Amino acid sequence: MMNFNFNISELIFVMPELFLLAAISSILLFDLYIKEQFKKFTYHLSQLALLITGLLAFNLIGESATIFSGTFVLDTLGSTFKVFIAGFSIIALVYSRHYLSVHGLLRNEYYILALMSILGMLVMVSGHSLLTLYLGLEIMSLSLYALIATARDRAFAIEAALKYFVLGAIASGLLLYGMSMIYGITGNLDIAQIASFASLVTLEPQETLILNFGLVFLVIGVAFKLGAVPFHMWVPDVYQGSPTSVTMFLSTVPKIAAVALLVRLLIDGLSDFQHYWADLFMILAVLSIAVGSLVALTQVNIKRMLAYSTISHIGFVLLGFVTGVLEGYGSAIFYVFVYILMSLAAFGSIIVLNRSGFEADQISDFRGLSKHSPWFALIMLAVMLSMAGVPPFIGFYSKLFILQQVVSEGYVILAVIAVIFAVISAYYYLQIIKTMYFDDADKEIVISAPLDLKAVLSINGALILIIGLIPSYWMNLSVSLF
Amino acid sequence: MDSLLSILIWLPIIGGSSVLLIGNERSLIAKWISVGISILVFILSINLFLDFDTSTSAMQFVEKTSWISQFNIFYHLGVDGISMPLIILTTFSTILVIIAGWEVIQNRVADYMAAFLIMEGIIIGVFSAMDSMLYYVFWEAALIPMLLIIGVWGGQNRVYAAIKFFLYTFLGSVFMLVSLIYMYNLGDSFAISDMHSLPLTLAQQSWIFWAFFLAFAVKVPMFPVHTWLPDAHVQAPTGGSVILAAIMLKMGGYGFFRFSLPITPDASSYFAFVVIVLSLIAIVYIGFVALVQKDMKKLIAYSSISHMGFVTLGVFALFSIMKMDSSGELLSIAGASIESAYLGLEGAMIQMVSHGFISAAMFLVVGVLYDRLHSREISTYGGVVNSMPKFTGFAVLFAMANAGLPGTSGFVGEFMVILGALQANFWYAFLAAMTLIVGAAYTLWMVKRVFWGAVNNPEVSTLSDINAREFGILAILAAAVLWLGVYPQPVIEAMHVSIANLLEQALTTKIPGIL
Amino acid sequence: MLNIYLTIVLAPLIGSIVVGLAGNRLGRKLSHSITILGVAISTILSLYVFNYHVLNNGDIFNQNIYTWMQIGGLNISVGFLVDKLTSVMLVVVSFVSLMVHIYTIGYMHDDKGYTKFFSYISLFTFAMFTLVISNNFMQLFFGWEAVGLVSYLLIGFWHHKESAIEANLKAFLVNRVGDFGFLLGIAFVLMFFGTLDYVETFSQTDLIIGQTLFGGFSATTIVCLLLFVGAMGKSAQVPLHVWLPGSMEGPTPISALIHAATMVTAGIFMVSRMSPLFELSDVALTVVMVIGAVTALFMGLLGVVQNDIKRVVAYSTLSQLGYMTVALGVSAYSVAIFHLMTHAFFKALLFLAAGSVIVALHHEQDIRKMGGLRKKMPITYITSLLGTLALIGFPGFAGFYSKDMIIEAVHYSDLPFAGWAYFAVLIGVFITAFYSLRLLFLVFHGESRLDSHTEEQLHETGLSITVPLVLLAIPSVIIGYFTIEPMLFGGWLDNAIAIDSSHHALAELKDHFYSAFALLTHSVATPPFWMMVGGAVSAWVFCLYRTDWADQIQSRFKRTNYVLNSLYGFDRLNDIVFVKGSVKLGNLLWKISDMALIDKLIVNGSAKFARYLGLVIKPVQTGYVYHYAFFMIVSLMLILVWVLIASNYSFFS
Amino acid sequence: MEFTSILFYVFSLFFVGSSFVMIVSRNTAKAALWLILTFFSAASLWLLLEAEFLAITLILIYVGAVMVLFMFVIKMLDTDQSTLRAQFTRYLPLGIFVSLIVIVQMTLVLNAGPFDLDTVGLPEQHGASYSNITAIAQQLYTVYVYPFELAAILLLIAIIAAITLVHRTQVKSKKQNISEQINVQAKDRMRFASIKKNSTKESK
Amino acid sequence: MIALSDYLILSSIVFCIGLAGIFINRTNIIMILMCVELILAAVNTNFIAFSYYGSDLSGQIFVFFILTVAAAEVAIGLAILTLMYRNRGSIDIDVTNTLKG
Repeated sequence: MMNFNFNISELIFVMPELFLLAAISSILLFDLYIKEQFKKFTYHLSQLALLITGLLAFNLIGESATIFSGTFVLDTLGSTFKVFIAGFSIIALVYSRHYLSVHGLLRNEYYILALMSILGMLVMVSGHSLLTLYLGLEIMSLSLYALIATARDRAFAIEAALKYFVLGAIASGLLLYGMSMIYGITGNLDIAQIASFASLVTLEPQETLILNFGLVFLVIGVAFKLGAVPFHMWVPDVYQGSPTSVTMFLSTVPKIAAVALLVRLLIDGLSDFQHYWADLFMILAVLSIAVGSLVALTQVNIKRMLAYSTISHIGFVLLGFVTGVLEGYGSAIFYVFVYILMSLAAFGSIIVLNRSGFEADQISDFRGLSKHSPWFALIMLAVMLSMAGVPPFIGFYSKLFILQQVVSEGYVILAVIAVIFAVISAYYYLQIIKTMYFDDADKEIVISAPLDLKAVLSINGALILIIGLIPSYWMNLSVSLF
Repeated sequence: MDSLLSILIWLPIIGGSSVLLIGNERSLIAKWISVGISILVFILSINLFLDFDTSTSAMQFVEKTSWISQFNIFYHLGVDGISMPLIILTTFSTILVIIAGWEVIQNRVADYMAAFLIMEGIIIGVFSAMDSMLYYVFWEAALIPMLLIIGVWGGQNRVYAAIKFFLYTFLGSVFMLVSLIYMYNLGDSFAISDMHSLPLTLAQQSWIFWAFFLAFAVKVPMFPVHTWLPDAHVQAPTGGSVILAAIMLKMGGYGFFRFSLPITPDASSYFAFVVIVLSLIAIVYIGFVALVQKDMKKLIAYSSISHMGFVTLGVFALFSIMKMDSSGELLSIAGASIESAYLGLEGAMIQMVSHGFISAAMFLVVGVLYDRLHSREISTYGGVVNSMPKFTGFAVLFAMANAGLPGTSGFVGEFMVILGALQANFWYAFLAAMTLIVGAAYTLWMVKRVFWGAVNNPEVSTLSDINAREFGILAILAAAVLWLGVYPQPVIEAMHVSIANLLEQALTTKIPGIL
Repeated sequence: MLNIYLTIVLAPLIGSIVVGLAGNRLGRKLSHSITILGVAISTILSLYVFNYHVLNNGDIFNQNIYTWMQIGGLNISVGFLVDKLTSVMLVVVSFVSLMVHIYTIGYMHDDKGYTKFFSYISLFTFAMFTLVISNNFMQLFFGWEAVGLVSYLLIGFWHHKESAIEANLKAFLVNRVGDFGFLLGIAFVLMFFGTLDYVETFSQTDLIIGQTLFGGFSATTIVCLLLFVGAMGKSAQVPLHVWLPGSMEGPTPISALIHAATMVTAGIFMVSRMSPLFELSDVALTVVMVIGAVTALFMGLLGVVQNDIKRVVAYSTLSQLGYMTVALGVSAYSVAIFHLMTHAFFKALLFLAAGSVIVALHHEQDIRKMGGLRKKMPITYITSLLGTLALIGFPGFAGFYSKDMIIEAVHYSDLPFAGWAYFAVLIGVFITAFYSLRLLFLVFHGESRLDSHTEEQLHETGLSITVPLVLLAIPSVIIGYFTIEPMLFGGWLDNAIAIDSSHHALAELKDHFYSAFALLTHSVATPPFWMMVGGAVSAWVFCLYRTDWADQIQSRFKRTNYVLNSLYGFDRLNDIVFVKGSVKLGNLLWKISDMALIDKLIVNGSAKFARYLGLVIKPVQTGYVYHYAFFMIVSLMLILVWVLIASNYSFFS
Repeated sequence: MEFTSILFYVFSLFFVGSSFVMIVSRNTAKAALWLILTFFSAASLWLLLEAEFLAITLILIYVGAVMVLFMFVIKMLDTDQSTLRAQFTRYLPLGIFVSLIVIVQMTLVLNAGPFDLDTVGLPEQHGASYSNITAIAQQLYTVYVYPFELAAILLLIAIIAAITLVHRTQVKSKKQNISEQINVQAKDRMRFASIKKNSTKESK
Repeated sequence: MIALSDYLILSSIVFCIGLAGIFINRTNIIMILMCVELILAAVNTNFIAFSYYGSDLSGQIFVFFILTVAAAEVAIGLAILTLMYRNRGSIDIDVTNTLKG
């Protein structure tokens, strides 16, 4: 039994979560009692809350502590992830507002639920026990299910929510089963304890087997959240069905949380079993890259296409974890950040095309964009090329980093497979470019997006190039997290 | 100027970006700024030639700063005798295409100009990068403006051509990426010079060689990975075709010089025969294919493939000419002199520069016709000389250059390569020399059908002869073609020491004890 | 001296460039003045050079002008080698060229491309000079191709004529076939000698002696044969002769200049220049001789059935080139050059005379529609007659000496097949006489077959035409007599040509030679003379005396006639095998291999395959949530199976 | 055999049996009832494992709240049972196959040793004074205070979500009635208008 | 004596029944949710058994939270189901495949 000693000053380490929770509650109350004309400030308050949360987390970078009897850990990785989660979420919410308002989906619960899910992510990031990880996961997931369903008049969205929910429930059931096995063999829920058990040299083969057995379920749980093949089936449907703002949200920050889950469970906890889960990931990675690339070729809905593209990107992320070295993990983290930056810009570019009564989600909606709005076409061009891994955009460096690690660990064949599919996937990114640049517009494209969206999107797009030109700092940062 | 190369790279890129910002509405300003920048860059690039030290094979105009510390990647630039002519070729061609697009391009003018300027900077980057990852970044980045140029300003089937171009070359180059990474992991450096001295076993070299080969062969393009080229050329606007033929193809040839030979000398030697066979197929087979083309641009595109075959032939014939013994002494195989190895390599280089001029000129010639009648079909024309005598004069000159007539640059490279190749093997030279016949056949047959003869299409008789702008461009090219044909020595002199150094590198085995 | 040589070479070039670029502005008069001035300067200086080198035994001039390329130890330069051979060639070329320039004023009077034409022929003169004055193989090839280029441009000068542009393409391509071999030959020279300089090459012939190629073949033979292939192309030897008759589509002055007097003899010149190499290989010489003999005989035969005035002359050119080649084959290089020179004059004369007729008849070229012109065009007639006599080798005329010497040289040769060659050249004399006189008779004698309109307007052509005719007629008559001795035996060419002692044809000639006059007097006792007379008589019989016999013979020897009329089928063979064959092959390669196999199947096929795979996988995403769940569960099961198997754990132990 | 063992087997039988009957049950409402039985047997098993608090919680929360919610929704949505049960057997073989394989795999693994009686043995029995609830509470409010707070957030989310989603403000959805669409008659959608012949002429 | 493994095997059987239930009742979303509950019950049993045999209470604590989560999950799940019914007039899973491919 764990000794309990709690010091109130330790709460400083939980400040981001605590603050966010407090902010959520306050905003909830604010929203409940405020007059109708002030309700728009909920958005601003939410952004402010995220900003402060991010700053608090930023402030904690460099600190490390394990508190709440080991259920919560604070380390550089966690704090950095939190900063990124907050930061990316801010961007995502900027994009969301326009979409929600032009489609009449704007309800303040949306922000509440988004903040809730972000809270869940923060919890996951800092979870240091199977229990907190699970709870964080569920906080995030349940909020996301609800977030999708907030578009309650849209049959698509509901269908997406339902699919996500049902599959998510099954997946968390499987994850739990794995957790129970891990718990059973190690007798502990605490990640550190699990790690010390797994590193025992006196491990019986049967014990190894059972750990391995539990590990499979954990991997499945993680793979599901990441959307890796063959646990990816929810991804395209949910991406397509959800309101674009939710899709954007869904495709970006939760990936950090999912990676955090992976890191906590498999690297912090079971790094001694690395070669077991790396083998699994290798298969998942190759399948993800292949299936994602191939099926995306056939898509006409851009959200769905991006969903498959996400799957293939996730394959690359997993490749980084396959390597089993810290730089490799760092490369995966870098890839995730890059992917999120690109994904935000991609969905931002879709959202910027939305206007009252017009839902832009087909690839053909981009037709002739370069004529009507050369700037946003240029951004989308950069995003697509970046996703395809064409230098000098940032997407290239993330792929480079991953491939470098993969090759340095001797998996040259994996690298070759990866690059071949990268080329295949370039085709559908080019398809977008083709639509924007080579096709003529059959209808007028009106950009009615507010200035803040345009500005943020521009910065977002510029970052894809600028970080591409000077990626060194971010690479170092990613590796330094481990 | 310490940072001349950086200026050459970034001036056009920044200039292009600002042209982009000027916007398509103010096209005249955009045009003038573009042409100004391109001329300025050309003038600056002349400095490379003037200040070039021909007595050393070391890199010159070197710049080096850390870029991506994670991988020891440096922003490392420099030129030697191999890259310098190509850089000047680039700056030269860019002026031409910008002027060539002056009145012809009506749609998105500023974007068009900007694309070419940005491409210029990127390609100069390719030729001057001394760090392989920097090289790769530029190499791939060059695809982007070209993709847009083909896709936005191209012909009927432009989308297919643009995407095919992109994917094809992309596919080729990703393998190069993998092998670069592989070598980085062996030597912990992306610097090209470090890769040159990286010890590699034959097996490693073979894999790396083929990975590079794929990248470069697609770019060159070599048989059988050439099929993107006709499509790309046919669909690209004139300027695009010019840059594609004049410069982008050279990136592949340059790659052989810079990477394949020095990094994988043993594999290059081991597989030289395969490359030579493919080159010879390109020269002969593609020559016959060019013969039957009905589309002028396609014909010239195929002729480009055929001519670029000389480059690879010249490079790889080396291994049948010379070898190095264990004491580092160069020995000849079958009594050939070391000069013939030089002939091959330098002929290949000259061929690249010359092809840059000639293919540019040929595409411009087709462009002039296309601007008037909007047809590239040979059968549309006939008797063009009647209405466009001046133009025909240029066209015939360039056609002759394309057919390798002495006195034009087209002759020099082919002559040198054939001379060199014969010392490697008679049949190499025999098949390569077939181009004398086949090349003349397809070029002059086209000339005959387009320029000579009676006017069958009434529209042809209404053609107006070239205007001053077109005359100027063609005259500059004609001068270049003739200059290089009559007096190639400056170029040869500039590259000779570098080539000699390369020769030594290429013949120095990386596998100890193999001799 | 260098300045003089430079002036000789560059004067026509400058004229050509000035007129070429600014011809329209300069006007006709100024244009032709400038070019003629250029060539005239060259001519005068050539005579000076001739005087210096040949008559006064000046030193050989050999100097590089500038380095074309310097690669390691290999220097390829542009340079001048002026020796006696060069001097002779310079004179011939410049003189004929000057004549043609002058002639052109009248001939091209009505042509739109007047100034352009002058520019071209001046350019040609320049190119020819570069060729003959070269001191290395590269420059030789340079000039070689340059004359080809101008020939191409000039054959297609009347570019509206489909036949003209067909012919120039054909000429260029056939020449390219020759160049193909030539270039390989040059490459071998470089390989064996490490240099392309003549002097250096010829001074180290021992480097190649004894070398073998392709498992046993003598390297010398191969190199010489390859070089000779070049000569075959340029000098129109069978089977690369097919372009020459077609080249008659060009204006007559260039037929005279390029396709009779100078360019086509470049091959002869080249082989003479390479004599130190050719002398090393009897096999090569034999081939040269046989090919020459074949050309001399069979091409002459074709002249018999031609009805186009220029074509008849063209076939005669082919035949005469064959003679020269035979001479080369038997190592009588100086004889070949001698014949080259005489032939240049009288053949230029014949062509120009033909051109005169053509101009007078408003570009009518069919000899069956002529006749009886001698009264209307006396100067043309007389000069033609003189030219014809020179051609058929009528004793005393230039052609007599040169041709007779060739026949004699063959006679003395020991090479295998020399006897056969002798027979061929002998028959050739008969044939030459026959068709030459047939031409003369049909055009100038007999009844006029002109239409009345032309008949009325017919008159002698202008001064610019007749003056060159006269000026060319003079050497055609006398030059043989005066130059045979110094040229063949007096050392006019001796510092350029090397003859191996085993090839004694020339030596024997020398032994049997007493004087030009003696030769003349003895001629009636030689077979060639009687062959000539026989030919002349038969020509008279068939053309003037009993014209119906010709038809009878034609109808009796249908098959022979067919063979001759179809030009031995060379054109058809070329058309079917090379032209159509290439196109067919090209189409095959393009459509089947390139488009279908590589592009469609492999390239686009793999793209399609990827898409197809995508389409195959896509339906897995059915949209039914339970399928997704199944998928997850089945995957779980499979992963478990895999993990349990991979964990190497024996469950049943 | 000990009494607890007998109880274990009995409850296990109920546990497995009722869950099996639940999944093959053709009626959703009945299935829900079978599920309740399953939970009861599970709770009983948990009692055997001295998890009294959780056993009670299971009954209270699951049976008392969750299953009621299920029943409520089942009845409220009143689903058409016949269509829901269509193609019942289509995936049955696959389901049985997969499940059997997984069972075999799991059994093989779990039987492998570490969880044997020999290895693990029985835990020491707590005395009568031992209170499971106290023990859990002690842990919950000390060591697991953080997760406990998280659980609170979770429930808050559930509340917000459920209200946000289901709370009707106004009906904006357009739902598609398939049966109405299928059963539509031509006469409902088409009207034959009689047009006089001369009307066209007049309009000219 | 009842071994730990007996409990584990028992729960794994129930777990698999849950999985099989998903296959069998594929068209009925409520049934699928109930099958998930079955899975969770199996997991819970696992945890409690481990907790009991390992004399470690944290397993039971975990179960407590699983129950909480499950309750919240069901609430949200059924809310979504209700929305679906409102939108489509049916919760028949066969009509919920507008998103596919």
